[in-house]
Amino acid sequence: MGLRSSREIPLGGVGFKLSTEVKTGDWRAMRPVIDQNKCTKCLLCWLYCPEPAIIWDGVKVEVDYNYCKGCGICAHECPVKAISMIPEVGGE
Amino acid sequence: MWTASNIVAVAAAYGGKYAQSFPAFGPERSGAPVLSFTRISDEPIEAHSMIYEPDILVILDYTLLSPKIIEGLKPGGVIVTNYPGDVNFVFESLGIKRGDYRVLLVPASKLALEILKIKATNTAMIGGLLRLGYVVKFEDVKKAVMERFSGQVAERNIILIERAMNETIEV
Amino acid sequence: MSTQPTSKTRAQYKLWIFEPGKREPLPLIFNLRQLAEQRTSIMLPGHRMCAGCTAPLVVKLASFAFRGPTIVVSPTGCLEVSTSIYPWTSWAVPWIHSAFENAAATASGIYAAINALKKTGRLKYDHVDVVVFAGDGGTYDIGFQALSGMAERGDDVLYILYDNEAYMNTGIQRSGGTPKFAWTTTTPVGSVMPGKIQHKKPIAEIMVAHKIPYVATGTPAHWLDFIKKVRKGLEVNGPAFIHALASCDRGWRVEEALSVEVLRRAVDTCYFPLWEWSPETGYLLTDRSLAIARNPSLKQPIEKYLEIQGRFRHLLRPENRELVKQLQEYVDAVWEDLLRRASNAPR
Amino acid sequence: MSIAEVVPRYPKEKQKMMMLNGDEAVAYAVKQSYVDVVAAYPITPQTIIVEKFSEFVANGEVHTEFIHVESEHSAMSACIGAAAAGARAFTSTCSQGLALMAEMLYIASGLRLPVVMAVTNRALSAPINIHSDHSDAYLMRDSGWIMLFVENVQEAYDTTIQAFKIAEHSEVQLPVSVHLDGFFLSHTMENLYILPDEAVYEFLGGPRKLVKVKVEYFDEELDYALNPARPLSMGMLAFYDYYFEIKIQQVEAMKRAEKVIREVNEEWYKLTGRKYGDGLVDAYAISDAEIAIVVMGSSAGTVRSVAKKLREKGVKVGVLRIRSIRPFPHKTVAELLKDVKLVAVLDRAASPGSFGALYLDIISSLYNQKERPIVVDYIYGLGGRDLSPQLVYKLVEDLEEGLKRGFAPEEEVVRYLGVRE
Repeated sequence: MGLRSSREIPLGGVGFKLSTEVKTGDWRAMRPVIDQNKCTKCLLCWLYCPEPAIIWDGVKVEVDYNYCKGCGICAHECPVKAISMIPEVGGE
Repeated sequence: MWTASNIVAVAAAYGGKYAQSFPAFGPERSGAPVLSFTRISDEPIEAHSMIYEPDILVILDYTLLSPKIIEGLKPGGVIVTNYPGDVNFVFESLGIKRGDYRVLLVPASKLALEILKIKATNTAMIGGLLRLGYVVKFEDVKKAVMERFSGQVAERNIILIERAMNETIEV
Repeated sequence: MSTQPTSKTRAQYKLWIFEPGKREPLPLIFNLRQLAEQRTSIMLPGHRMCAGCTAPLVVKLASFAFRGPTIVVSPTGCLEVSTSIYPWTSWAVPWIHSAFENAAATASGIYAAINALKKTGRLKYDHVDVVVFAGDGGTYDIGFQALSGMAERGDDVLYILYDNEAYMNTGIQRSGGTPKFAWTTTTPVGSVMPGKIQHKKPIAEIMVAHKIPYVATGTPAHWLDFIKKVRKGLEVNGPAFIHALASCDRGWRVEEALSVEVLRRAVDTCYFPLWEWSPETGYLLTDRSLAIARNPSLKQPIEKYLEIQGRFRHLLRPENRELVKQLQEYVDAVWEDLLRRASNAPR
Repeated sequence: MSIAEVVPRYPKEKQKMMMLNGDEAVAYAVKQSYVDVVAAYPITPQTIIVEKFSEFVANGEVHTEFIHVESEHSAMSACIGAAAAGARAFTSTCSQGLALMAEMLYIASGLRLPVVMAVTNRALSAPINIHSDHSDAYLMRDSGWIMLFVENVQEAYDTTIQAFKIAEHSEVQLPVSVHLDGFFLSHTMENLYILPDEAVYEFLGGPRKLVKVKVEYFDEELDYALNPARPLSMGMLAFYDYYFEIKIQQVEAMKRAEKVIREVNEEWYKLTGRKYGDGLVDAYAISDAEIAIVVMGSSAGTVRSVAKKLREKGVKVGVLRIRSIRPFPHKTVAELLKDVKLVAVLDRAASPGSFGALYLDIISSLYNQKERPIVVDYIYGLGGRDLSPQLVYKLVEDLEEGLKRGFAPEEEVVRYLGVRE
């Protein structure tokens, strides 16, 4: 994506894009993986995710790996230990 | 001090003139000797400097009378001063002779105490200026005083100015 | 686009859009499923806060308490720089940053503008809230004058301090909010200095002394308590101040996954008691701190808080036992004092 | 004034003659300018502005919200917040107060917020001094504000109203400061003509109007303001990939401001019958002058009144008053001064280690001319030292003498006027 000229950007340096375009998932060293069998859908992981990168679609809880930075708060806070942190490298 | 200067300027404006009034650009403390200036003209006034060679010098406090105070006064200029009742005191203090300048004496302190019950000689001195006839008109001064003060204070000041005008003597 | 996603889709990252007009305040939701289905954070993902930072949690949880149209102000700081790297913004609400020491003054200006525009019929909302999210540097130190001025004037602004207890944005330098004995890059642990030698400024107490309508403490770990307090802060007529402790993995030397846990321990040890204050009620303990007051056996020793933080690691060495004792005594004294003042503490 | 005089829509008879000092005149102008928010902190000699305006607020004569901030830094911060929220905002300060708000000056212009500020020019400490010079103004010279210097009380009133129009112009969107010399204007009472309220309202086109911006995440253009219906983020962090472009936008806006200042000056003339040169400079008897004196602010009148008297005696002296120091009208200045033999620039502030700031702009205006005059710099009036007519007469005498004997290249070009050396 090319950078814009001074004529092509809005006034006063206002942000003209949303950070949802920025995929911070590539920061991740550890990947949270949810064991859907253990998950009780209490949504504490959703609550405590700072990105936010936990999605509740009404049926199940999922991680949005586009943004998840792999901090592991979800895994620690999960009361039933349904989330495990797997190293990214070789973890797939 | 600045009050007198402002009232004269406002009165001049009511009389259709251009006028300018400003304090000396020095620290002001209540009661300390201060200077203020008034320019009156038929033309718009451009200068924004202090006045160094006045046509008229108005002295509110006769204890300030000294030869130094009239430095810069134009030859043939006018001195309008408050005085303690003693005519010679004025000439001696200023170090001038009769005839050097036009000198108008206003019993401002006496009248202010009598009418306002305070020693504020500001407005009384305007009476002295009115006596000159050509600076501002009494009607315009009255209007300016009414604008500056209200009620009894305005009324008393107008009485004071009128008395001062009538009791000013030229020596 | 609207504030309340109706479909149960992945489109959970939304702008908050309020068209002009009158409306009821958004209801508070305490059921997590309903919350997850009906609310989104005002902070969008893709922000560049560190992994495990809890400042975004402060913002996210606070936004679950928002009533409707809201303008957000941030002073310079971690939260500000990481959410506004040009051209990408992470803010789903109108947001402004202008400088470091002036968030409260900027908010006052916005509040005044809202009043003037409403008065003259040019702003067609019945209410617009103004909320500040500021760090400890911008609150305790450089921004304190503006904050105090805003409080004195009584401007209707909710000021939320996310306190990570040092200048983290510039690389962990000590601030007026850094606790005693904490290591920072400007209070290194040396042979004669055991980290910072002063206690942190009692900022929330100072705001109480301003006699504003509402002051409270909170942490994102105690989310229900925090959301309720944010709503109260918005509802009062006049300035409100909420002091939220917000852990910083980098600065506190805490494992990322323990970011929320450490806040829980701060409260469990009474290092950071949860309370609220208003001129009508005085001090009231809340949530876990109220439970501890009722059942003192729940109170944990200060080591429980210190032991998971690298910034206090030196205190756990045997020769520094005396320092830990000092810290415990200080925490106890502050806690006892709070118990005396809190009208709902058991006598 | 030109022969084909325009009949103003509001001739003098339809205006109200008042006797006000400069501060009161500014307060009156702000009152009539439909200002939404005033945030200010008191400092001599600005105080009369905020006191007078507080009276308007106390008496319900304005809808304005007055924020009694705890510092000048907060004053400008609050103006920035208010302007960002879509309000018309005003503040006033000078000297130490301006220095304290310096950080926020750059942010107001960088965020392209049309805040208006009256600066009652006052010297900077130390030593502390309450009187006028331009050292505070020069402190904000490069802050991206449009800076207009006025000569008298009437112009202080006129320019304050014009400032809102210039600042909010869709092609400008920059803050404007109106500079009136402390005491020499702030505390000097003069005759002036005040427009009826509705004339000012009409001139400004009513309340502030917002400009539009385009962001990728909305299809339509949005109001440039903090608006819950169309969220925008203001005050972003821009690195070396975009900071330059954003700053250049600002520089370009400042260039466009030159034209807008001229237009507003003309429009004001049609409305009131008053105008100030071309809006940027105000020249007196320059066309055939051998000696030109360049000056800003209240001293301009003093210099011009002396020049007029000297003209009567046949001395070919002219006066060029700079009204807009930012944007600086380099081309106009070059055009006016290129045929003069000797230019004396009066700088009411020093730049220790260099020339006066005004001098530098005059020199840069002239440098690329084939023929150019000798230009000398005079530092005068620091800390409120009066520029008396006598001093101006003496100055012109010296200049004439210098012209006769010729200036040696090695001669000192920075001189002092009215100091005991």
